[in-house]
Amino acid sequence: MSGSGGEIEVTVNGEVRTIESGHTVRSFLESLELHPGLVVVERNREILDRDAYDDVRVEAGDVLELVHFVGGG
Amino acid sequence: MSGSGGEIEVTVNGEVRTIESGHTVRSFLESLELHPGLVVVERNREILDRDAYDDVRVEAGDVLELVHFVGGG
Amino acid sequence: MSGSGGEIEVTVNGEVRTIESGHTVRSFLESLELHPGLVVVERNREILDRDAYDDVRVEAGDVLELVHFVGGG
Amino acid sequence: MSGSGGEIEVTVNGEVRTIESGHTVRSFLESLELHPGLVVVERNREILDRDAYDDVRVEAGDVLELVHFVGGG
Amino acid sequence: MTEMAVQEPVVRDEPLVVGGKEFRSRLIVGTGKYETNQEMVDAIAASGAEMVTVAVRRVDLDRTKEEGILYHLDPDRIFLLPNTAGCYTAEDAIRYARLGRKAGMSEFVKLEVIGDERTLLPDVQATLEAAKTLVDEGFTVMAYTNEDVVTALRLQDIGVAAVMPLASPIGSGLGLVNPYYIREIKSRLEVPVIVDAGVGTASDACVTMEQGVDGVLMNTALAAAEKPAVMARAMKLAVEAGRLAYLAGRMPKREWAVPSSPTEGMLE
Amino acid sequence: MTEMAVQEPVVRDEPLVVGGKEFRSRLIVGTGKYETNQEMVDAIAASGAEMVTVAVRRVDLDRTKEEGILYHLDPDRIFLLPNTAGCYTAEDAIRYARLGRKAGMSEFVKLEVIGDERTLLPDVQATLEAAKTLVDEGFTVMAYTNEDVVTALRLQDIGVAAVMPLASPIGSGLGLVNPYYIREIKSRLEVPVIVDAGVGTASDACVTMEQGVDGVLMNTALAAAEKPAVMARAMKLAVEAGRLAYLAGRMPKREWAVPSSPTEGMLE
Amino acid sequence: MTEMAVQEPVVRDEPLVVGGKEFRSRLIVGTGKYETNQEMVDAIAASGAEMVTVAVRRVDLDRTKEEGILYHLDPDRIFLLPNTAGCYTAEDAIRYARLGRKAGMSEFVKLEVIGDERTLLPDVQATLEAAKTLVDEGFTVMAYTNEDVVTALRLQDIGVAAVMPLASPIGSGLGLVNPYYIREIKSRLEVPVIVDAGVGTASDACVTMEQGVDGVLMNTALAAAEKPAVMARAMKLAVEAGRLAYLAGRMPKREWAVPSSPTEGMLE
Amino acid sequence: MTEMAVQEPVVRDEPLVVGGKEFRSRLIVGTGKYETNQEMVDAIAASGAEMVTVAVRRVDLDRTKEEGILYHLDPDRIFLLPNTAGCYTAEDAIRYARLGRKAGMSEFVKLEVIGDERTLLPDVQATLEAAKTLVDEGFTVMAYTNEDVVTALRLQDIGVAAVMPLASPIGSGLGLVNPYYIREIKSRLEVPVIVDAGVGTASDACVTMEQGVDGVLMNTALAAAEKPAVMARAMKLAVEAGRLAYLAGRMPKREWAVPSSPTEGMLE
Repeated sequence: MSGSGGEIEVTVNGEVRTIESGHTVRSFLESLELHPGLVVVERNREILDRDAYDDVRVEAGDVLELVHFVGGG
Repeated sequence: MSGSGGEIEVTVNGEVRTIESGHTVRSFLESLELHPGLVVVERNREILDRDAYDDVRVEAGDVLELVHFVGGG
Repeated sequence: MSGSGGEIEVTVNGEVRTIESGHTVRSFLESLELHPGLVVVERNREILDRDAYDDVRVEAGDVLELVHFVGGG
Repeated sequence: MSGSGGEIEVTVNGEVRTIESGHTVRSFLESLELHPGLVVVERNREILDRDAYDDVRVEAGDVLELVHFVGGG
Repeated sequence: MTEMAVQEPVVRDEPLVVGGKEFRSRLIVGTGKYETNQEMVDAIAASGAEMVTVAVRRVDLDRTKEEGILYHLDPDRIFLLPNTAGCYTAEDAIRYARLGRKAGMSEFVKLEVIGDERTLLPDVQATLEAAKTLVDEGFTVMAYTNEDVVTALRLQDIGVAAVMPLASPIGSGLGLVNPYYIREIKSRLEVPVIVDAGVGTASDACVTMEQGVDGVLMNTALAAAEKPAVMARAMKLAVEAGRLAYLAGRMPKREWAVPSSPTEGMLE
Repeated sequence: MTEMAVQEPVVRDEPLVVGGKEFRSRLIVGTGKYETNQEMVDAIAASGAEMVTVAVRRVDLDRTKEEGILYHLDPDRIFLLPNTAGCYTAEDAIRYARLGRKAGMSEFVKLEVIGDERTLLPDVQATLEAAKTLVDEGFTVMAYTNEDVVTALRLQDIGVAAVMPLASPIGSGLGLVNPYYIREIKSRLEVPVIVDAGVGTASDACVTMEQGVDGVLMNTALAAAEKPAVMARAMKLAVEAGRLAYLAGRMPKREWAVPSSPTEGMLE
Repeated sequence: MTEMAVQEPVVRDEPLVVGGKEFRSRLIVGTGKYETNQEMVDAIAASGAEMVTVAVRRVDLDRTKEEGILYHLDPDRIFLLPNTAGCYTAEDAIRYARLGRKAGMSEFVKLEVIGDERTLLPDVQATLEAAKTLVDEGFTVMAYTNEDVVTALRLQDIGVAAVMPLASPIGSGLGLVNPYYIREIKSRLEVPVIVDAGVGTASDACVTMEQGVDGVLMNTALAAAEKPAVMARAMKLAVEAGRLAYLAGRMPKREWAVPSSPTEGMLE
Repeated sequence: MTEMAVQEPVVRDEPLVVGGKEFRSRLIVGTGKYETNQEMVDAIAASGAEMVTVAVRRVDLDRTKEEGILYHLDPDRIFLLPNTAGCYTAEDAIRYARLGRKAGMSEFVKLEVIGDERTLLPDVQATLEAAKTLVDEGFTVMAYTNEDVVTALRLQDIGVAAVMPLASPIGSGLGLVNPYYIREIKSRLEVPVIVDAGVGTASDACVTMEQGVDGVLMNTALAAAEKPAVMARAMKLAVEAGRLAYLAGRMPKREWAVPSSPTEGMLE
């Protein structure tokens, strides 16, 4: 269910979003103003290595979890 | 400070009362609807024996404390 | 490893015993002065019904556990 | 009950002692190898000032308590 | 295996003896603060108490048909123990004790001289002073005091009939805060030691009796329970339980486990 | 003011119901570790217990005139609850449970699977496993467990008839170490909660029942007391006292005092 | 008589070693529930903790200028310990552990698998299961568990780097409810025992360390104090005090008094 | 995130002021019962105490090279507080106080009048009597007393400089048996309240300070520890920890759990 024209649909942290196609993980994080060094990406239930952020592309239908450390006990 | 005519003033349980003169302790208690057998009388700081209730008269200026048992721990 | 002649070997409560052959469970219990009604018999890891004590025979090599209730918390 | 000749009897910390007569409190303390600065003297139930050690003489029959600080809670 | 067979060893205990008077029950209860007189009467009955405390107060002249406590309690069945509650000086306490003696049928008095309004802790000096006078006047003095064994010993020397240290402040329901002090007082005195005040629930009464004391006195724990009569019965049983446990001699405590069933005779 | 008048409100309490069977007494006692059988018999009678635990062990072939427990207890008057004490695996516990069922007259079993020899604390995983099998086989399982509410809830889900958390380790006599956990378990479960092990003296049993649990099981506290039968009676009373105190609703605790006698009506 | 003279014997203590990593401080603190990040930073500094726990959560996409914890803590100075808080299954806990490892700079994980929402007590079976997988994957597992020594021993057998029993429920502030169990766990294990959760105030931390455990972890006691940084410093001192008291060997307890001053040399 | 940033809020506390004299340390230690003088000196140094108690006793005439305490303590660095330990009457206590004043360099005296040899509990009446005389003579009286707030208030009225209730009997090491009474005394008095006697280990000192009292005095807990100097340092830290925890305001206690990590932001 990729978006028409240059757009695709992905699920990010539980919500479906329509984004431009062609994003790498890094460029996608930056588009969200997120610091790649502080965010861990789980793509379709698989955790990505940071150094793969440039290579891996965000595909239509991807289920992405973007997590980081927060205060906890 | 005895009352004028047939009346006198006495202090009973802290309050000044005007009563008829001539009362014995027993008749005074009965006038208050109190059972002499259940009430102890302290007259001018002196505790009266029950069998003196008939003889002792209530005089003007007497300070009477009429006490009994109440619930307590 | 049944005993020669009219004797067989059985394991009773962990110890090997040589007993006469031909015993039923009941007669065996009685030979031990045990009250069949108060003892439960496990034969080769199988618990016997009390009403089977007359039918079941003690065979050579049987492993018998004779148990009962004792004081416990 | 002063001692005959140059001797007198005094009670020091509960025990009767015979000492030479003529001692000042200070010389007496020194004769006991006690540091006057660390010892308080009670003479006949009266506490002496330290600067009186030179003037006050030990008399026959004196009851002296020589005390100091020891470990305590 | 009949109940009979064991009744005997189980029930053997001396009565509580105070001032020469014997009581089968070691529970003494107060009569204050109940919502209704019926509630009080039911609670006293359920508690099995043979001695109850009462206070001495002025008759209310404005109420006709005045109802004093004696309208509800039968002195032939329940022994009334007048107290000096509310007194803050020895003089006042002595005055109330004398009035109580006249109102009642005995020389018994529960002596209380309060030293502090917030905690209702006793004024031990005034208590000792009042106790001396009252003993001299022939009273059988049961003296409310704090957990101090020194004061308890002095009260005994003065000649009180019973020493009544508190478990915790009157009406607090905090229970037995300092069992060590209570045990110490009991072990040092010859007169009966009756713990007075602070008990809040049945286990408080039970653990208090387990210290070996001779009795327990309580009021608020019953009057302020949701169901006073039910709590009263609970207290009756708890006092008996604690007493019997003390007489039975408890098992030693251990910081490791010991099996209750045999370790031999296991199957293979 | 008659005792009658108050009997009623006082004694009203439901019986303890486990696996459809009713028990008037909320005290269950063990039969182990008594010095003599007479002592055991007297203690059980004095305790008023209607259910006692027994262990399954090999007959001692070397002793003639073997005396099993059944020579001393009348199963018509005392309900026998076989246990699996001494078992360290689910398999063993199941084996003992089956033998117990055959030896006894009921489907009841007190399931114990020990996980550690020094503390005799349960192996909760093995206990859950064994409970599942026994429930499937139609047993009425009363499961000994620790104070963990998570395990307690799972045992209930499996279908045990009663959950039996410990007060403190078996035979330790340390009493109710963690009332919070026990209250939590009781408040979360529908099946009866019977506190098993650790009670050392009467007040321990009393305070345990005050948490609202349905019953208490003990053995060493009686058998190791100086006078077992006297302690047994103390425990009977303490369990009843704690239960009634729970039903009565205790007074609130306060960190200040409240007088029991009126503050009005004092003399001048 | 100089301070120098005594420094030596006083300060001698080994560091806390977990998974081969050394920590001078035996206090570990959480980073949750502070009203402001400044408050958290100040409290951590005041606590002297070298290791802090952090949670793994989704980035909040709706907030621009998102502030994760790493904006406030310098991983070069503070060791970050990712936890699996909020997980109710072994599978979830494993997933969070893996994400935490990727986000962080180490193999360390504080494993938590919750079994009950109201008490936040652990699901010990799921914890054992998750611990096994994580140890196999090379994690340094610090496992939150209950006071059960049986479970603690199994966690050690599985190969966790530290066992973390609770003092009382997370966020309850009830303190060390069961010192006996904690002492037992410590005496039976070889891996470090770090008490996690339940500490409410300084004396709770102090008495916990006095049991001989290797460390304490807390969060709410600091974050929910009126002055978190002040409480954090109190906790730093209390943990050190408890540790030193344990090493010093306390005086024996006695139920009688012993004078501190000489009884000889009194005047007449 | 520098330690500096938080130093300030953390260390803010007023000094302990007794009789106009300021002390930075809230820990006062005794000098009795050490096996060697070196052990005492090291322990005092490690404790950080600025005030130590000493007893007044007869010089031992039979020993040459007599070693009084002053050979080991430098009065310029450590303030010496003479006590009246061992006195059983007001008269004796007054006599010792006067000797102590002459021997020392100040008007300070720790007044002790013992009422019972077994418990070493104070004779409160004799203590009040002696306190009155000594205050009239210009002494700065620090009065050892029991937990009774009534007596404490009277001592304040008489004009003592500090009231020193006990935590538990001298040398018992039972710790703070009755926090309620100590809190009550502190809340009612204006003069400093310094808890004296009974502390056994660091957590005892910590929990005592958490009640809000102004200081703690101890002797046996240090002298009878296996390693006095190490315990002394533990006590120094524990007293500071308890004080800061009191100033910080502890979290509320709850009988249920509250998560430390966010419940939002969990993965799906």
